[in-house]
Amino acid sequence: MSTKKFIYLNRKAPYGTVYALESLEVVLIAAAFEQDVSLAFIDDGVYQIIKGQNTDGIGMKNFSKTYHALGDYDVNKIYVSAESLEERGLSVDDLMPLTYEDEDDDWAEKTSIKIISNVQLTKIMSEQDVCLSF
Amino acid sequence: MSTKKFIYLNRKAPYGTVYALESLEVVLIAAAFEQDVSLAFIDDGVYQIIKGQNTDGIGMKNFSKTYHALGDYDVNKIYVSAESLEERGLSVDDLMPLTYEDEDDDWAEKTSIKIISNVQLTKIMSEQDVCLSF
Amino acid sequence: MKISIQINEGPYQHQASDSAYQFTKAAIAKGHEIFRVFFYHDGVDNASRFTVPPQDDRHIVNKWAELGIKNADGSDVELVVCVAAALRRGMLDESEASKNGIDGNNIHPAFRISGLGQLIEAGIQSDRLVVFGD
Amino acid sequence: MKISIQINEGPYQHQASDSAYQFTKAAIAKGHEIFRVFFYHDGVDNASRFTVPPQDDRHIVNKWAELGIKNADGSDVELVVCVAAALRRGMLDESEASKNGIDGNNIHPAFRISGLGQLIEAGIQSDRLVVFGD
Amino acid sequence: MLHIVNKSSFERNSLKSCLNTIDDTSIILLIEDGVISAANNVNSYMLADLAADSRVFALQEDIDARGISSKVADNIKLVDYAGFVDLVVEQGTAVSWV
Amino acid sequence: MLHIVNKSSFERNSLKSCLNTIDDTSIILLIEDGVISAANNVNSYMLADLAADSRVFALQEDIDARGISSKVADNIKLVDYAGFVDLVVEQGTAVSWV
Repeated sequence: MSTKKFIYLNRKAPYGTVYALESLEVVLIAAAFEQDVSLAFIDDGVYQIIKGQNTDGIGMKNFSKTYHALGDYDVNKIYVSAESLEERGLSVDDLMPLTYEDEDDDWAEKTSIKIISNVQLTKIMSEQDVCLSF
Repeated sequence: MSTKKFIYLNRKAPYGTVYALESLEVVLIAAAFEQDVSLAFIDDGVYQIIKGQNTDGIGMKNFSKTYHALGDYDVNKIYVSAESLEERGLSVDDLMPLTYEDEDDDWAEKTSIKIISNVQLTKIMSEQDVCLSF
Repeated sequence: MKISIQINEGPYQHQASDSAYQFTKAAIAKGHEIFRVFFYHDGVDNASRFTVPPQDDRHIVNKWAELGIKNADGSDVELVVCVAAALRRGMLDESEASKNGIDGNNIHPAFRISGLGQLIEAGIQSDRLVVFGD
Repeated sequence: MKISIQINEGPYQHQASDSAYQFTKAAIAKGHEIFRVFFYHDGVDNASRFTVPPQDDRHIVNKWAELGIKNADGSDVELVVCVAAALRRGMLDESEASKNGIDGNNIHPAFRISGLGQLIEAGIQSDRLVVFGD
Repeated sequence: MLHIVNKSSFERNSLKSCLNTIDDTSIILLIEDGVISAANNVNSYMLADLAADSRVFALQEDIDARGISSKVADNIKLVDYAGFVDLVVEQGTAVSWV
Repeated sequence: MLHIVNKSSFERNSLKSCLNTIDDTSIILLIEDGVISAANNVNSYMLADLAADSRVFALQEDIDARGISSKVADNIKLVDYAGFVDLVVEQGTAVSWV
């Protein structure tokens, strides 16, 4: 099968709607297809990967730990909108440390998260073959 | 059965979502219960009662004519937000003429629509027993 | 106090049904009477006995049907599904199925199909009506 | 051109399925091939053979199943329902029903339950993937 | 009157619309994604004024789920589901800005 | 790139988010409740600039349904579903701001 560039745009907060969870399910399946996969967290989507989520009180499954699996599936291009973080009074320190092991660098553990501007996001999006937004 | 004051807040444009249609279905049923019923169209809800809707192209049912039945069901307190109209560049002339026959005035045909400010809406809402928003 | 609940969205896609369930449990724990839970719009999908969530996730339909939905006096909480909304969304009990010539039905026996009048009646009979939606 | 479609919302509540249907018909009329229509999130509810809309309204499920969904070369348009999304929303075919011990099923025979991989594959195999959602 | 807002003010206009109809006795309760508006740098001037007047509540359970408990502005009052029930009982007619 | 917006800019932030990622070759198509942003007094400055550059389209069928055909700003280009298909074919990758 040919290789295409897929980007997943995550724009919604988790738990209020299912889009965050079901988007993650798509991304994990997609990994098996060995495509070129990028994830972008923009708008309220940045809340999906915030640290310290605790869903005991709302009776829903806390799926935030699953994002840590992305590195194992070779999904390591994770873009987070600088503008979206800033508007919400958040910084990269509020985010879960998502990492991968770089096989080209003696399996060194590296961060998958890259904070990008709207201008950079625009450029990244323009290079994609398929864009799914959730 | 006791009489209560019900208000229905219609906030969404028609057709994009079903709320406008299913709200109208509630109001028509409610009329049979002889309660004190008010309808308010605010935000994009003002598009629900705009003139000249034509749904042939989208293959959905045009239910806008049903609003004309409200008067027959003695639902004649129809409030429309002045601020919402103005923000959208609309005026009362863009709205369907919704009327009722006033039995206290020799069945004269009168308009059911009253354009109100946010301040007036706030007061009307504060007098209600039940508020359903759609 | 007598409280009724309206739920406008289906299970899993939106938090509405989860929030309403937590609210209902808390209200009963405080000794209030839940007069009726009315499922409208996509809310009717909460009544499907076909629902099979993943093993590690909550079973929203069964939670409504089985857990904590008895009032303090031991009476059942009424779970009412709007018939008009249900039919157009493929939610049928035995009677509606046979009336419409469909060979199957999917309404969980803890729920009851009825008309929109039940929502209005809930508004009249209850001290409060609380809406959970999108 | 080869085009695939993703539908994220159920019938009637949102316009997504109607818009997707009109788009699909128009694409086929222009001689394009619709490679696959993938129903995800609440979109799975579009596949219910239990759906009974009012007589004066469109029958969205039957429209997908019966009308105009043949490609120009006479081949069927694939209507694929995501299995994970379907199960948690009470959408079952015979095989899933028997696997999960449910005595009934509601997937219309024109639709086929399958995995999320089918969405990714549609993205890879098609020239375009167009998403319709809330 | 109790105004219930369940959407982020970044995503929807529902908090804004709600604020248009607040009177001197109104209380706002933020639930679900609505709790995002309870965060420090997020809430609007008008919401901040109401919060300063102890009239803005937010649901603790929804705040915890979204991992923003350390971000909540000081003058937002937190309630659990039991407190949500109390607000419904005490504040008269409830309107949900869905 | 084709950006598809299906929500009113009064109700949601999706048009605003979309406008953040527009480049020189991007086209915007307004469908469903998104066509509300095609009306005269409604569209934002940034959308107006793009419209002046003939890069904003709106779906005629959705405009007709909402009764606003007489309100549409002059420089918004109207398409039917067939035109929608053409835009998808011609403009490369499509992104729906759902």
